[in-house]
Amino acid sequence: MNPALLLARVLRAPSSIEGLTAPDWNALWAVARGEQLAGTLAHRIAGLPMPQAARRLVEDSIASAEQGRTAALWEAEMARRALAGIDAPVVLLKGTAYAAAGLSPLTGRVIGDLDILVPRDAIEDVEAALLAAGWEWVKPDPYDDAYYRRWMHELPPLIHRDRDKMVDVHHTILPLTARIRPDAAALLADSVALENGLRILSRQDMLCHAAAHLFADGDLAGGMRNLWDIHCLLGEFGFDGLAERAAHHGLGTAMRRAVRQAVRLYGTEAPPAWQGWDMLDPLFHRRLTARDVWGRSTRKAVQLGFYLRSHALRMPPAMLARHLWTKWRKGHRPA
Amino acid sequence: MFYRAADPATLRIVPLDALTLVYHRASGITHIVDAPVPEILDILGEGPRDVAGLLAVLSDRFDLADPDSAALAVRLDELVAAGLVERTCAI
Amino acid sequence: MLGAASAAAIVSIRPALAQTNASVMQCEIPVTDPGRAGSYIAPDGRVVPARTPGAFPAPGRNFKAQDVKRALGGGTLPGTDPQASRAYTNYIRRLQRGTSGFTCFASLQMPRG
Amino acid sequence: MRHLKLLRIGPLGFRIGSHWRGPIAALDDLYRDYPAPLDGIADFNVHLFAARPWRRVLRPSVHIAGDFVIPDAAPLPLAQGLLAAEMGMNLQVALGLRRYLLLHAAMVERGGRAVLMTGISGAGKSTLAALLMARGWRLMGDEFALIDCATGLAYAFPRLVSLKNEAIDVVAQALPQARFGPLLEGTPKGAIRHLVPDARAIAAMEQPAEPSLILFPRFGFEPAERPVLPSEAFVRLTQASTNYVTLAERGFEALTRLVQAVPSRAIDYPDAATALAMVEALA
Repeated sequence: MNPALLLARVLRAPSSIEGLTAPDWNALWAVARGEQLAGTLAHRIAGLPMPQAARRLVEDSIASAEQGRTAALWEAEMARRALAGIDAPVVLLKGTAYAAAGLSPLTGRVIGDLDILVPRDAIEDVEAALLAAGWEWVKPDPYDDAYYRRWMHELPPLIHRDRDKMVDVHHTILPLTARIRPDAAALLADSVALENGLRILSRQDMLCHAAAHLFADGDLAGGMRNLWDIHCLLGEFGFDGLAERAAHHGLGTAMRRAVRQAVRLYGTEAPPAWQGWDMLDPLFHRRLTARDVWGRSTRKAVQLGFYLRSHALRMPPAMLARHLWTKWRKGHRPA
Repeated sequence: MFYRAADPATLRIVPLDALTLVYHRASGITHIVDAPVPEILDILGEGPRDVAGLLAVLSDRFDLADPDSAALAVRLDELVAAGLVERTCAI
Repeated sequence: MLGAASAAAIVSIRPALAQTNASVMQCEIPVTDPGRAGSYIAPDGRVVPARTPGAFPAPGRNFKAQDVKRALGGGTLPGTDPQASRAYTNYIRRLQRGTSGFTCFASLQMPRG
Repeated sequence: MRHLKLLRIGPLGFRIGSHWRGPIAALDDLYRDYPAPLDGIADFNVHLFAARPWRRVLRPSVHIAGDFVIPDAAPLPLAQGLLAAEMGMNLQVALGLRRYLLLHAAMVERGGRAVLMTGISGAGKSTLAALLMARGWRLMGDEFALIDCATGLAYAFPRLVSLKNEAIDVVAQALPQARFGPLLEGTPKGAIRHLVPDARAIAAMEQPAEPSLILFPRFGFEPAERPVLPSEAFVRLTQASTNYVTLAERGFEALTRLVQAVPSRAIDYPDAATALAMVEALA
C-alpha cells in the first residue's frame, strides 16, 4: 500500500491500526514525520491497543506537540505585548490560530512560524514595534527585500533575537501579484476577538485561507497536513455560507478542489453539491500522496511541474521570467 | 507605567547556590537569574507596582546598599524582555 | 543588590544545537550565501556591493567547520590573508537562522570543556 | 533503498536503509550481537542515498537523511559509509529524542553507580570510556547518556565507540581481544576506527544505573580538580543537551534533580593514565 494512503486511512479510521505489521508501522511513522503529521497521528490513535514500541512513539509525539503548542502560543503572547500600543487588529493565522481557538480536532498539529494578519496601512507601525521588541530581519538581501515589499503579501520574515522564532506579518493572504485577490478588508472586518485581544479569522475565512494556502499559494509541499486542517475545519464548522464566502474572495475553485481532495483522502462528509472529481483532480491526489516508505518525496517530475505552477499562479508571465532570471543568476535552483 | 509579574502559579522557582532557576510554564523557557530578580518577582506577584513603588518595597524588606531607580529600571526591562513581567498602563 | 546597569541578571536557556562531534566537523559554511555571489565582505562582516573600498571579495567557497573553529580561535581561514580572514569570520559570526551555514555555525558555538 | 538494517542500541530502535550494500554489511558485522528494535518498530529512520542516480556508481558519495534533518551536512565518500550510518543514527537521536533527557556525555558504570563525563571534544571522551571498559567498568556509552525524567535513572546508549587518530592504537593495546571495524582514513576528523563494546556492555544495555558523579574533564592541562556548583553544572548541561528545551517541564525537573543530587567536578588532565587515576579516585 502507498504509505501516504496508509497514513490517510489511519487518520480517518484510527482503529485500522489493528493488524498492522512492523514494516507498516515503520512506514506509517516515517511518512507521518515527513508530512509533519506525527503529533496528529499520535492523538488519533492514542489509547487504542497497539504494540508497546508504537505506544512509546505516541507518547513522545504527543509530548513534543504539546511543547510546540506552548511555544507557539507564547510567541503569539509576546507579539501581542509588543503590538499592544498599536491601534489596529492583529489576527492570528494558521496553526497558532487553531491552537489559540482551541480547535480540538487539530490537537497535535505542528505549528511553524507565527503568522499574523494586520491592515496594510498599519504595517509600518507593526514593523517598527516588532523591531523595537527584539525581532530582527532574517535576510538583509536587497533584491529579496524589495521583492517582498513590492509584491508579496507579507513583510520579509523577522526572527526574534533571543527566542529564535520567526514571525511573518501579512496584510493579505495571497501575494499582490496573484490573479486572485482575496478581500483583505473583509478578512479583518469579520475577524473574531479572543479573550486576550488577539483575533482569529471567521469560520469561513479560516477555511478559505486554508484552501488558498493549500492550492492557490503553494507548491503542495506538506499538502497532506494542510488538507487535514481543511478536513477538520469542515467537520467543525460545516458548509454554511462557505461557497459564497469563497466566491467573494475569488477562491471558489480552490475551495471546491480542496473539499473534493479532502473527501477522497480523508472521507470528509460533504453535501452532494461539493462532491465530484474533475480531470485535474487525479494529478493533485497523486502529488499529495507522493511519499515512499522512508517518508521521502517521490515523483520528481510532478514536483517540478508544481514548482513552476506555484510561481505562475503568483505572478504574471513577464514578471515571472524576470524573477526567475534574477534568482537563477544568483545560483538558486528548484530543489 | 506599572509592572505586572507572571502569575506565580506559572512559575517554578528553584534556588541553587548563588543563582536561582526559574521555569516559566507559559513560555516553556528556563531562566537562570541573579538577585534581585527572585525578590522582584515575589513582590510583583502580590500585585502590579511602578518603579518607585517597587523600590520602596525592596528598600523596606532588604538592606539596599544601592537604592538606584535607574538600575532597577534596567532589571525590569530585562524581566519584560524575558516575558516574566509585563508593562501595563494601569493597575 | 540591584546590580550594575550594564550587567545582566537573567540568562535564558536557548535550545542548544549541540550535535555529535562527527556531524559538527562534517558541516560547511558558505561565504557568502550562494544567493549573493559576487558581493564583497566589509571588515565588520557586512555584505556590501562589489568593489566597495576596504572590503574583500567574497571567496565564493565553503569553509569547513574545523577551519572556522580554528579561525574563531585566532587562526586564519585557509587560502586567505589575515585581514580577509577576519572579515569572513565576522561575516560568519553575523549569520542568522535561515542563512546557509547558520546551523553549522550555531553548532560550533556549543561550549566544550 | 535496497539494503536494510534494523537494530537496537540501549532502549532505542533504528531502521537504516541504504542504496549500497557496503554500509549495511558493515553494520551487520559490527552490530551482530545487538537485538532488533522492540516489536520490530524503529524509533528512528536513517537513509543513506545518492543525490543523483548515477552517483550510486560514479564517484559514489553518501548523503545522510532521516526523520530529523539539519541542512548543511556534507556527504561522505562511499568508503566511509559506516561512518555515514553512525552519524545518521547520532543525528536522529540528537534531534529527535523525546523519551529521555539527552546529555552529550560518555558514561561508565560500576556497582550500579554511573559516572558521566561530558563536554570533552576530540581526544578524550571516547578514549576514556574505552579504557575504563578495559579496566572492568561497564561501558554505557561514549557519546550520549539518557536520563529518565520520571526516575532520574541513567540509560545506556552503547553504540560503537568512535576512536580517532592516536587513540586507535592506545585502545587496541589496552583491549587486544576486542573487535574493531575497518580503519577509515581521511575522514573529516582524521583516521577513525570503531570499537565494538564488550559482551557485558551489550548484554546489560537495557539496565539503567543511578548517576553518582558528573565530570567535566579537560584534556591537555596539568592535573587539577575543582568542585562545580549546581548552577554551573545546570547551565553547562543544558548546553550539552540537544533536547532540554523540547522536554519542557519534564526536562527542567530531571536536570534540576540531577545537579542537586549528584556532585559535579571539573578535572584537568595531561594524559589518559592520569585521567583514569583521577576518575577512579573520585568515583
